[in-house]
Amino acid sequence: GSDEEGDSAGAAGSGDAVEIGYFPNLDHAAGIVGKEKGYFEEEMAADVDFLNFPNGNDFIEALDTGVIDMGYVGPGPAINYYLAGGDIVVIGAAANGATLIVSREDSGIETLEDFSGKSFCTPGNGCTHNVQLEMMLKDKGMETNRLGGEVEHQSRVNPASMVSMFEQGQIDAAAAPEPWGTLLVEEHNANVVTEWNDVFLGEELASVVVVTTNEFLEENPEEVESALRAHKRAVDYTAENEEDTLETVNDLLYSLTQTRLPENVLEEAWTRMEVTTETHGEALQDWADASYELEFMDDDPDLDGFVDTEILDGITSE
Amino acid sequence: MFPSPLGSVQQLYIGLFDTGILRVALFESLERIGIGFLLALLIGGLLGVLLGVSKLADETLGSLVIALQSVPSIVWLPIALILFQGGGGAILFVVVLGATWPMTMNMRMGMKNVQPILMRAAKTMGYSGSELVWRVMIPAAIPNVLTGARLAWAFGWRALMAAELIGRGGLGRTLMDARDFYNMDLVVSIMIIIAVIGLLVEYFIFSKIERRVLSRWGLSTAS
Amino acid sequence: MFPSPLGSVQQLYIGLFDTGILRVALFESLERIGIGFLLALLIGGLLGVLLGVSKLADETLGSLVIALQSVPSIVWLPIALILFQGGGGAILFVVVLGATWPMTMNMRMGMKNVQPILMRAAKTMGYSGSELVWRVMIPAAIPNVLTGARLAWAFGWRALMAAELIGRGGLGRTLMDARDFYNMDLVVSIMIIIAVIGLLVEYFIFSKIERRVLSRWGLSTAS
Amino acid sequence: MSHVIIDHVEKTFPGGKNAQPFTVFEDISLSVDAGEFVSLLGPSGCGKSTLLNIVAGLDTASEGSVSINNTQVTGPGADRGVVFQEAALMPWMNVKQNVEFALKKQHSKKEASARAEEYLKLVHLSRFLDSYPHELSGGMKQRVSIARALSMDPEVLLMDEPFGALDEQTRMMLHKEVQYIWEKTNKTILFVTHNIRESILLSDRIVLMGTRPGGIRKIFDVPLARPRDPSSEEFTALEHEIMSILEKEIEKVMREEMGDDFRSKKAGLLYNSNSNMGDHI
Amino acid sequence: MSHVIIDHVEKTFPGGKNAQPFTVFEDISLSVDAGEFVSLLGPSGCGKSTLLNIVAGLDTASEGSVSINNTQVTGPGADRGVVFQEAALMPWMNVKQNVEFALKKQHSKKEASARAEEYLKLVHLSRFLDSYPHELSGGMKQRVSIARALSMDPEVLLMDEPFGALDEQTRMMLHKEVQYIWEKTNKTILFVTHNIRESILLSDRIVLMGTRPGGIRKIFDVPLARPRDPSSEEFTALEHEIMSILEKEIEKVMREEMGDDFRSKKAGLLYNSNSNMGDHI
Ligand SMILES: Nc1ncnc2c1ncn2[C@@H]1O[C@H](COP(=O)(O)OP(=O)(O)OP(=O)(O)O)[C@@H](O)[C@H]1O
Ligand SMILES: Nc1ncnc2c1ncn2[C@@H]1O[C@H](COP(=O)(O)OP(=O)(O)OP(=O)(O)O)[C@@H](O)[C@H]1O
Ligand SMILES: [Mg+2]
Ligand SMILES: [Mg+2]
Repeated sequence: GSDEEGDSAGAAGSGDAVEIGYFPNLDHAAGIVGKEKGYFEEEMAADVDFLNFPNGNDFIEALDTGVIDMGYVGPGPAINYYLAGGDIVVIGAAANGATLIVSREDSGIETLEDFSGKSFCTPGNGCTHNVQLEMMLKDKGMETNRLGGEVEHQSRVNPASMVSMFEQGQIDAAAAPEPWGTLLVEEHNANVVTEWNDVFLGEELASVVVVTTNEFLEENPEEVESALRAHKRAVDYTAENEEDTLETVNDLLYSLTQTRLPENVLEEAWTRMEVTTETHGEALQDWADASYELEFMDDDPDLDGFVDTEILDGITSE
Repeated sequence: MFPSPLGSVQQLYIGLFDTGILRVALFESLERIGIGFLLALLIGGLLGVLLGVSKLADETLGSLVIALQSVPSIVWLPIALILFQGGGGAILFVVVLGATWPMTMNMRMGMKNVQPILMRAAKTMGYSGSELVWRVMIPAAIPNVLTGARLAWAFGWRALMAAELIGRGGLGRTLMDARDFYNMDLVVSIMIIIAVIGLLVEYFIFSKIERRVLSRWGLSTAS
Repeated sequence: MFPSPLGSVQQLYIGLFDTGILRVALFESLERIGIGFLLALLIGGLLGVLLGVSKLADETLGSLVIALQSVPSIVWLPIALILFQGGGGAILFVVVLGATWPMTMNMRMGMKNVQPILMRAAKTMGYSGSELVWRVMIPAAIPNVLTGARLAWAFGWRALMAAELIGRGGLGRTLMDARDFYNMDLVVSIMIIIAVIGLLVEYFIFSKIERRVLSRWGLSTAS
Repeated sequence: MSHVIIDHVEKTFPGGKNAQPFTVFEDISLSVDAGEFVSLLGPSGCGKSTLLNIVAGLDTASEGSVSINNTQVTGPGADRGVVFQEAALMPWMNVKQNVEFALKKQHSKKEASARAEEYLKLVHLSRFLDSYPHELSGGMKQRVSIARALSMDPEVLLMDEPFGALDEQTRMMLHKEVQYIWEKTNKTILFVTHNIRESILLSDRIVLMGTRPGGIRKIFDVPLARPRDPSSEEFTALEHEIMSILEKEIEKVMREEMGDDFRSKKAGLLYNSNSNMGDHI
Repeated sequence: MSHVIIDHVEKTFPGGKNAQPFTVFEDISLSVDAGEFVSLLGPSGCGKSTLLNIVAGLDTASEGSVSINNTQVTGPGADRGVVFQEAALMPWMNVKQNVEFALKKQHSKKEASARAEEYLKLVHLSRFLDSYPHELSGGMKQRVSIARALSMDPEVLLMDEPFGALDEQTRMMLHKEVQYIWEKTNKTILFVTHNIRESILLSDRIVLMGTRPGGIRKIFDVPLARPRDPSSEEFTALEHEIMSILEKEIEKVMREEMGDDFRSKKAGLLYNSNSNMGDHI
């Protein structure tokens, strides 16, 4: 929120600044680059503050309570929030792809057909990657134990924990976001079962979208436009400067966690996603329909009004 | 995104009697909290006795316990998963870690709070060592133990909700899923369940025992 | 992927003296836990007195507190965010919710545990009402209060770690980031920090006070 | 002018689930004049402490009422100082603080300190001002509690076996002290004791209580001039009279307790009422 | 054959940060024969309870040692039954359970129950078997604690003012009971009392303790045949002798306490040693 929630922003300690949320992760490279290179400050009239979040849920909560005004988030939480009646609008994309289906070295899973009787994990229950994998399994005539099927699914496995679960042989496969899928492959000899672009909705489905609230959009259209300009600059930069982008992301990770992801993992993971401003609204709808089909949702999802890329389209066509 | 009272009750009804997801989750959680609570009482009780009785244990083991107990359940979870190979034991482990501490500390203080004259009297009757602990110190500590048990119960639930994140069912899992899908009504209906169970246990167990203990100890007229 | 002791110490050093992220986070967390702990002592103390003294309050407010306290911090967080408009107050709110309960319950039992004869004696000296509470019941409850404070401290930390997820810095957030990026050495180094602070507080505050209290109360020779 | 009026007081403890209600005494009426010194005597468990507690406002009577200065007693107050049967000292306060605690409501800090020291000197505890209750002997605790009640200077003093744990010399010294204070300040004193001589030595009237059923058996006037001489004939005569009634009371209890055993060989050996029983103490 | 040997015992409490160490008594030596009844007399705070606790093994002597049957005392044990100055009952046990608790180590459940009832009958508490300590009067609590110690039937009985809170009739009854038990079972008894007559009536020897510095002042043999007659001449003579020494002890304390005040007007009024002081009680 901005105007009538002005003092809430004040409580957050930054006066009338626009608060932008993002995750410290590879597919948020556009946001990270935009922040680190100062594009947002340059483009926007108001002060900008950045808040990073560990997961989509916390991001949405922050958006819901006016802690942040806009930012980068996965499409799953955004869609769920929208369908639950939340005030959110997708004003652009930041990255597409970035889902990899991998299996443990000696799990005996080489192809999707081998999943029967095996187990897999996903970061969330009904999250982007979960729906993607389950949809593919459904095509092969398999269901998870959630629906009484033969594939065991364990959700809420935080990507980092997947590593130890693979090591201990607790789980056979994973629908992992990048760069974790690649990490499992490169460092722990996991098999790639389905490459990112062969996954359900693969290249089309956004991995990160830029969102704001309708309220903020209506009250601050100029700020949103400026922010999207900065976003566009950042996306363009990443496309042209892969090496520097990866280093910027890794630096940020280091500054938060004192750890760096192996460079080969980052480089490899970078090829499994597409940093772009191109928003495939129909892919989002297809994903939501799949989610409904898989009974993650109770009602037939209608994403009308969820995506509004008018401003960004205007900027890209300039 | 604010939950509505009516919606919450509706979700409660659906979850319990229609889809049954709350019913199933409730039973899973109840089993875990039940076992975890009893384990916490047992372990916390024993540990508390040890810390209360032995100065050496208090200064070594006690410090260790103090050091470890500020660590939140979400941090224990990955460790528990590694230790227990992801089994149900991991959840129990986290619940016990959350619930044991208040029991330990209250039992410990109960031990230290025993009127010295009672200990002396029992010693002259030939009681010593574990019998002294069992027959004098623990009974004398009952009022403290009650508080410890109450806290163990509450913090056991808290830890359980965090532990059930690992996705092996239970109310905690349902709670998180409800949060993920922004079904705030369902979140509230789970809170209602937890609260109602808390009240039932309070009325039918804790407060009954407390009333009996306080009146027998001659403390009920204190105020 | 198991953390190594050496690596943890290294991470600790880097975090404190090189990148400084642990130092910054530590100070943020310390401020929050400090304020939250004091608030919890105050609120929990007052609430405990109220519940211990008034049967009516115990049966109404007490039930409410019981019902609410099993609810985990992660569920409180969104509510706190709404209540406090996402401000730093939200974190404090969650910390206080976690830490208040043990203080409340121990203060409450301390009130109920006062030897009736001491209350009677004070009443004949003209003490009544709040003075009785302040001059007799609370001093008599000190051993219980100590346990309450210890538990409040530990559970305050636990709640803080959960609350700091909302992305306003602090050790909790660093902990989660470290976990998410599988820097287990850093996770352990944060646990070390929490543990060391716990031990320092234990040695320089709690155990000092306890030793003095127990010896003055004539309880130190109990075992 | 009657100062303390105990009017048809009965005390029944409700009893728990499986216990029956227990009536300690019924229909106790007694009026104590201002400045009067009245002793309560009676077998253990007859309700002396209970009656004192009701007058103190710490217990409520099941029936009847107590009034002081024509005001009905509804609760405790600093107008009635109580020496409890147990010492009832606050364990977290040292000796001096315990006495000061009773004075703080009426006196300035400095006055309270001086007064506390004065009265602790009176009970020979000047050397133990800084000691905590658990560091005191039984008699010393009792003396602190006596000093505390006396220092409060209340209109009515309720003393429950205040000298029970004291050696005879200290006891005699305190007899004099209490008498001195009583005469000088004209206090109304209700005094529970087991010691018949003590009661005759000190009081204007002696109330003899009995048990099963509990109540007042007889009230004796003590018409002897002060200071009283325990070896005088009137003194001894009164002593014997009280003793003989008390004896009957206790024999009744014994008979109930022992049932048929009462006349058995062992009981006979133990409970023969030999002639000098009355003089033992 | 000496049963209890107290050998050059000294007790010093260490004292806290600002308190100095406090020596209660030094160099106490006393040997008590098997089957002997010895009383300890002395002013309040002179260390009677402390000495008893050392013999019981509950306190440790700072110097010297205590042995029983030629075995050095290192801790408490069921061979020595203790009646504490306070009743020391477990609040969560009812009267009968409290006594049974002391018997469980030596007796079967059934025996313990029967024995508990027997001894509680002895102290007239048959009606209160199910009562909890907080429902008892002071004297009743003390009687439970006496019944508990007697029922244990220990070789050595250590009794710390066991009859202090009892009325004279109950006290006399228990005198007889204790004497009966003592004679029949040949117990060794160490008995603390404030009552000089009680000590003469019961004991073979009387140990008179003093304070500042604490220690044994004098040991009296009581050569009178039992049952003793308190009105006999020898009895009274002994009583006066003990009284006069005790008087000196307490006067010494008083002088120290009062300092220059001792001869002042008020003190003079209070502490005049009038001729019949010795007979008061
Ligand atoms: N809370 C209670 N519940 C039940 N009975 C009680 C309670 N308090 C006291 N009594 C009973 O009341 C009776 C009188 O007790 P009280 O303390 O007044 O006796 P007392 O005359 O002071 O005896 P003593 O001389 O031994 O101190 C006792 O028989 C006791 O058992
Ligand atoms: N824990 C302690 N610390 C310091 N001094 C103590 C402690 N316990 C007892 N004393 C002191 O030891 C002395 C003797 O105490 P004790 O209880 O043996 O006296 P007593 O002869 O039994 O007196 P009474 O007849 O009043 O019961 C007292 O002066 C007391 O202050
Ligand atoms: Mg009494
Ligand atoms: Mg003593």
